[in-house]
Amino acid sequence: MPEITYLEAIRQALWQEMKRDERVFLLGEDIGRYGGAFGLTHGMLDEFGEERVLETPISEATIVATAIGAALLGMRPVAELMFMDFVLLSLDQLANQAAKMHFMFGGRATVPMVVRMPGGSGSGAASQHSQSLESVLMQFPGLIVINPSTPYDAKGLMLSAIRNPNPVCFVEHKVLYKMKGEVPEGDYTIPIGVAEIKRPGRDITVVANNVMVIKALNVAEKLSKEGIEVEVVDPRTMLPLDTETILQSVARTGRLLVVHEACQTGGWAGEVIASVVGSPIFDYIDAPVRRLGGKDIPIPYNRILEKAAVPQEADIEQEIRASVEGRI
Amino acid sequence: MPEITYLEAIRQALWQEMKRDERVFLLGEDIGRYGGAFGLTHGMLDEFGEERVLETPISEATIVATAIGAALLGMRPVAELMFMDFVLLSLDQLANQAAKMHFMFGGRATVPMVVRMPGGSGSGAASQHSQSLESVLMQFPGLIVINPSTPYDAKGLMLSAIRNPNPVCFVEHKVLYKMKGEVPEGDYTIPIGVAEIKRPGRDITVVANNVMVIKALNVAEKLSKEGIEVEVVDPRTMLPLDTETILQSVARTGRLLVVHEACQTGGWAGEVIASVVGSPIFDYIDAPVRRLGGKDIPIPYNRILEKAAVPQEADIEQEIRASVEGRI
Amino acid sequence: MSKDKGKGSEKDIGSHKLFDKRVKQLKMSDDSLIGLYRTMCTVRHFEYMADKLYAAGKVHGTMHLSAGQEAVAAGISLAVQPDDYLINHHRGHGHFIAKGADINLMMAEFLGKDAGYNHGRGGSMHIADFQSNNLGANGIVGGGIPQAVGVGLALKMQKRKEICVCIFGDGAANEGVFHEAMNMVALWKLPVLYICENNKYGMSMDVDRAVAKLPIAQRADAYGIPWACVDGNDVVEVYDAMKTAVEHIRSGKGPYFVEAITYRYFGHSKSDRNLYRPKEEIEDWKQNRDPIMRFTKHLLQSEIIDEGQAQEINAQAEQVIIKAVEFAEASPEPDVSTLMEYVYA
Amino acid sequence: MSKDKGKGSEKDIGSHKLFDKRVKQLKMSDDSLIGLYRTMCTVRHFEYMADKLYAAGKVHGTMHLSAGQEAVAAGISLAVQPDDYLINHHRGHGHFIAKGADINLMMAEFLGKDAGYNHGRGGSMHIADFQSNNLGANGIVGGGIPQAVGVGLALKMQKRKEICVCIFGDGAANEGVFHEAMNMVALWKLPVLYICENNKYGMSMDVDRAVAKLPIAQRADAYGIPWACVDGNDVVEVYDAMKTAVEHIRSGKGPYFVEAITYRYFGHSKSDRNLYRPKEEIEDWKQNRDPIMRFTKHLLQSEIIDEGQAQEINAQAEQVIIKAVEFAEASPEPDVSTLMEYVYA
Ligand SMILES: Cc1ncc(C[n+]2csc(CCOP(=O)(O)OP(=O)(O)O)c2C)c(N)n1
Ligand SMILES: Cc1ncc(C[n+]2csc(CCOP(=O)(O)OP(=O)(O)O)c2C)c(N)n1
Ligand SMILES: [Mg+2]
Ligand SMILES: [Mg+2]
Repeated sequence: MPEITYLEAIRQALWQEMKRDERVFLLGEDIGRYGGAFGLTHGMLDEFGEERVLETPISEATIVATAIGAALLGMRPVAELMFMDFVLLSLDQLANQAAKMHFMFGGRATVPMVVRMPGGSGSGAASQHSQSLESVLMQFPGLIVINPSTPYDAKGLMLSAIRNPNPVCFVEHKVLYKMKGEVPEGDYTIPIGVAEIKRPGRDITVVANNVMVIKALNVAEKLSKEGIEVEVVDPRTMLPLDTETILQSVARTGRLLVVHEACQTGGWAGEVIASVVGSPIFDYIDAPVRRLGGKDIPIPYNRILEKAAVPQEADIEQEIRASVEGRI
Repeated sequence: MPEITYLEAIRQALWQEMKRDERVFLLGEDIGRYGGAFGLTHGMLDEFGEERVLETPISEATIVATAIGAALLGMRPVAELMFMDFVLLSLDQLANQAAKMHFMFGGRATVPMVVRMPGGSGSGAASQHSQSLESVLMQFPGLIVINPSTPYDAKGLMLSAIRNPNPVCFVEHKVLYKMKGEVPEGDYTIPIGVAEIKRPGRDITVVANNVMVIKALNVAEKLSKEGIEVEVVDPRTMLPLDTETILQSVARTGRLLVVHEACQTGGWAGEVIASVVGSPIFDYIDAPVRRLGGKDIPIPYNRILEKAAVPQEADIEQEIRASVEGRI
Repeated sequence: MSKDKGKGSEKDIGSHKLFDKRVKQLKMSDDSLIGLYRTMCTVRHFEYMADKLYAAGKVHGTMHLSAGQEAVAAGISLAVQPDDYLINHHRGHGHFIAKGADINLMMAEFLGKDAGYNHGRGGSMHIADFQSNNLGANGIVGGGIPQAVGVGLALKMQKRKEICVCIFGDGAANEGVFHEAMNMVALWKLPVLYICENNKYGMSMDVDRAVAKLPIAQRADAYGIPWACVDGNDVVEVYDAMKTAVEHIRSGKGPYFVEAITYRYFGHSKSDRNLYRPKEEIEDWKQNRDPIMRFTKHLLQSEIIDEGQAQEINAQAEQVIIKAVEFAEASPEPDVSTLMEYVYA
Repeated sequence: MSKDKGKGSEKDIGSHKLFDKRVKQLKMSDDSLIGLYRTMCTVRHFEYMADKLYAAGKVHGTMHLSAGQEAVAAGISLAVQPDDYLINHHRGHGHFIAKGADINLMMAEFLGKDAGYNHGRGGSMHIADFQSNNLGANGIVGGGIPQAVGVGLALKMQKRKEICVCIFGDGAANEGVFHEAMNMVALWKLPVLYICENNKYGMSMDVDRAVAKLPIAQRADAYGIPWACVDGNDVVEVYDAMKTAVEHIRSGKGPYFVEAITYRYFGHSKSDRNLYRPKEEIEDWKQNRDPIMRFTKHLLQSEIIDEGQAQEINAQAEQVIIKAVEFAEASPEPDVSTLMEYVYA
């Protein structure tokens, strides 16, 4: 299988789906000649033309609203918000409108649209360009929230997202864009709402998303040499969350650590933990369930502080050790 | 002590603080002659004049931004969003701007402002006028999120909110507006970030906010006759959350139920539960910790469905019984 | 059609010569005129019935009634085709009816019943009928304005002849999305007809205190969008403006903006105590500028219908509403077991 | 001052007679002219140094350089008072410098150091100096525009004489808050000077493809706000327009809107590969319309300074920047132990 980057995998999915389905089109800021702030849509303007790679003014609320209107008429818009942080400019359209239309209109409207948004810190872009807001989006039933951690998942989930009849937030992580991985050239989909065990292990379940999956896998690799076997579960879809897979994993390992970059307070780790401890599985738990989120601060500009603001491998390792060694 | 409504208590706080501190002013839609959609600011235009009861066009983002600008210049704006749902139109200003300014600017800017917003269901206003979004706001460090459940708390917390140097989201619940309670006429404050045990009890801790506090108290009253003593903890401030008081309560009772109207998935119950099970207190827990949130759907219009969408007293009672009887 | 009228009754309402002349110029058939009358009567009866139902405690939620504004809805509906798209706002009953909605299903939705257009999930503020390209009302003021960009874009991409009609109030014109959307429909020359129903108040806010420069329609200049501001209580004038607008759009020249000056009789919504406007103002509009009264007078003077016919049509309209209430009241509440439905498609 | 110039170099740059005449009309002293020159040189050196530091791997985050646009920042600064308020945007270095910021503290912030204005928390996109009424830059395009409403409102409430200057780009003018804010400053006659720095692109988006009708400044008409569109590469013309605007505002007549047409030399930010604009266009602006070159020529021709002085001032400006880099590099990183600080006041 060819190795391509996470960024290329997403582009490939968009490209192939635009070839396959002429209802699909892209819209957003600077997605044409510039190829988007991260170059993700590079080359697509030349291939598909201005009609299907539609550059917009800087008007985030109306970008999302335009996708809604077009989706209601049977198109399959894929909108880009240049940074996830800007979703706060369009949240009325996304959460008050798109998410609720199918319901409010008694099942008679469908809004098949995708909104891509790169989140996360690590690029020195400071507080307004580095947030991880997937937990915010998870609070709106009617939305689907996808958050891939690998090139393979990114492509397969993007194809599923575009074909899904609901409004999908497709959350990318900017630090992952350059990560390479094997990706089939052909068409394949990954089911929405299904978590994946990225690495099996008997000692502890680590649930992590996006870049934290990679960090957790690195730590797992390291600890494995000491005989500590970490199971890494990647929800892939944050909403609806596949608690079943998580529960089964925890039932096997008896230990749980949830890791995310989003600020710890109010972050989705709480959701996972509440699901686990509220279930019968809880009886199988051997050690306090733990979470490791980003610090409860805006992301700082300075690179040292920026790193310190979100979980690093050493932090994850420490948490895992504390759990398996029964320390609190 | 005089008995006044929750609505009057908030008005009284605004009124008294405007008398005391001329930097305080109100801004928002229809807050003058109309008195706001719920009549909360009724009479204030006549008392304080148009300059200090400033009616705005329907421009929620700029209402919040106006408060920010004025706060930076030393004013003490109290903005009203007619319904909490509309905060999604102004979340960039609230969460990307106000919440982060003190931090991004290295501690050199302060943004002393209050944004009032009535949330919650129960008035037949359907999906776009009934949300409980406090868990969304809790994910932005830098914000303070207040959510009173009684007239007494509402007044004391409002006075604290206006005097606080940070941006405060003051979340009201529209169903509580008509609730009466004893409220001192004079000046008093309730500390931000401090939970209150609204009713002591030895058998189970129920953490609930706004209207759910009242429902939990009713259930507690009822169960008390059967010898089940429910401790009801009201965080009052959602961010920063007083986990200490919650933990101590749980340590005493050994059981925990968290109740809120916000959609269960992603709601703040997860935060409370994660804090509890991640702490040493966890060793004292006798039964699975439970949560009872709103259904994961937009709020429906029909009154029967609307009621069924959020926890009612019978639901709370059932959860408490299940917990104390050790059922899952 | 002058660019900035909006003075409603200040010109001579009584001149049926002028009326005749315009009707002729516009080639309006008697049938179409009678149709307008029927639509307006139906809307009026719906709104008064809604108010009655509310007073009787039969309506749970909020509602926004359009009595007094019927000429706008009727005038639009005659100028567009049935398959043109409609994006409506919270004060939308009239527009739904004018678009040909099934009154029974509307009334059932209004009462939150399962037979309603939205299975009782939406209520007054969210009625929609996707089968007739009626994309629904919106509880968020201005929320539909930017969505019209997407509808217009899709119509253009799909090379279709339909247009998108998007209705909103004077208050909504101050939301940021108004600006974003105007810019984009103009840039991309989309087939969108924006209609600002200026009833002089956004809730309690007088349009003079909310809009820096009037008429609102002149804002379209900033985007190079052609516009008109018309007497929204004169159904023929509304039709005239809409016809011009629709022809412009349908010929591929891009968007158009029409402001219609009108007035609402009821309070803004159920919480309104009408403290912000003088009783005399309300009475003046009701007595002297009522769109149905004015139109009836013309129809009678021009002998398009006689008194008897007028009364009959009005009575028929009332019957439709009464029947709709019967239908709605007889139909069941949604089953609680369906609570979790319709969240995802 | 004409309403719609914006053609930059197309008029006769060389005419120092015209220059002399305007300088006289505007009563500009030699000192103030030399001050403008010094400011522009300083900004230019800051930006080229920033680029060099970035290339050398010393800058972690993103940055937006304003080389080519110096005349706008300089022209504004001469027209306002030091205690007037500034709300800046992401391409803000020039405006900070022109407002009199301490270059050492700016540079330290740019390099994320603890000695920086924001203790290294903000970086290039968020520099602020509240002590000098410099309310900071913004990473959200258009984010500051509505905040200016609040600053203007507070100034009015506090009955102060200061005004609020709010700067943003051509791209920002398409955000919804632009509309909301224009309407509100106009309604309430607030002391706000809005300045749209139109450098022809919002990132890669040509202003012609993003704005339905040009000049952008004409949008002010929709709110009854007076406006001008000027050659932003002619510092005297910028000053002239700003002076008129500031006088208007300071006399209590409400807001004013100035668009200044200019051009940026560097890419939009670090990720820019300049694929969206022809090299010749960049070269043309650099060779034929450069604001510093044009101004220098006038100063020399009018004998306000001679070659030697010009070079000296320029060299001094460069030294200031070099010293600032030394200062910034010598100052420590913020201590990780302070990570959780500054979240709440
Ligand atoms: C975003 C938003 N802000 C405020 C409201 C509350 N609200 C509902 S209708 C209304 C007035 C709207 O005025 P206008 O657009 O003129 O329409 P009208 O009601 O006069 O028909 C207001 C303020 C809302 N529903 N949505
Ligand atoms: C709300 C928002 N949308 C998009 C961006 C990404 N972005 C940063 S600067 C920029 C272009 C801004 O153009 P303009 O306002 O003309 O300013 P210029 O950069 O040309 O000085 C864009 C799209 C952003 N930072 N914020
Ligand atoms: Mg109105
Ligand atoms: Mg620009």
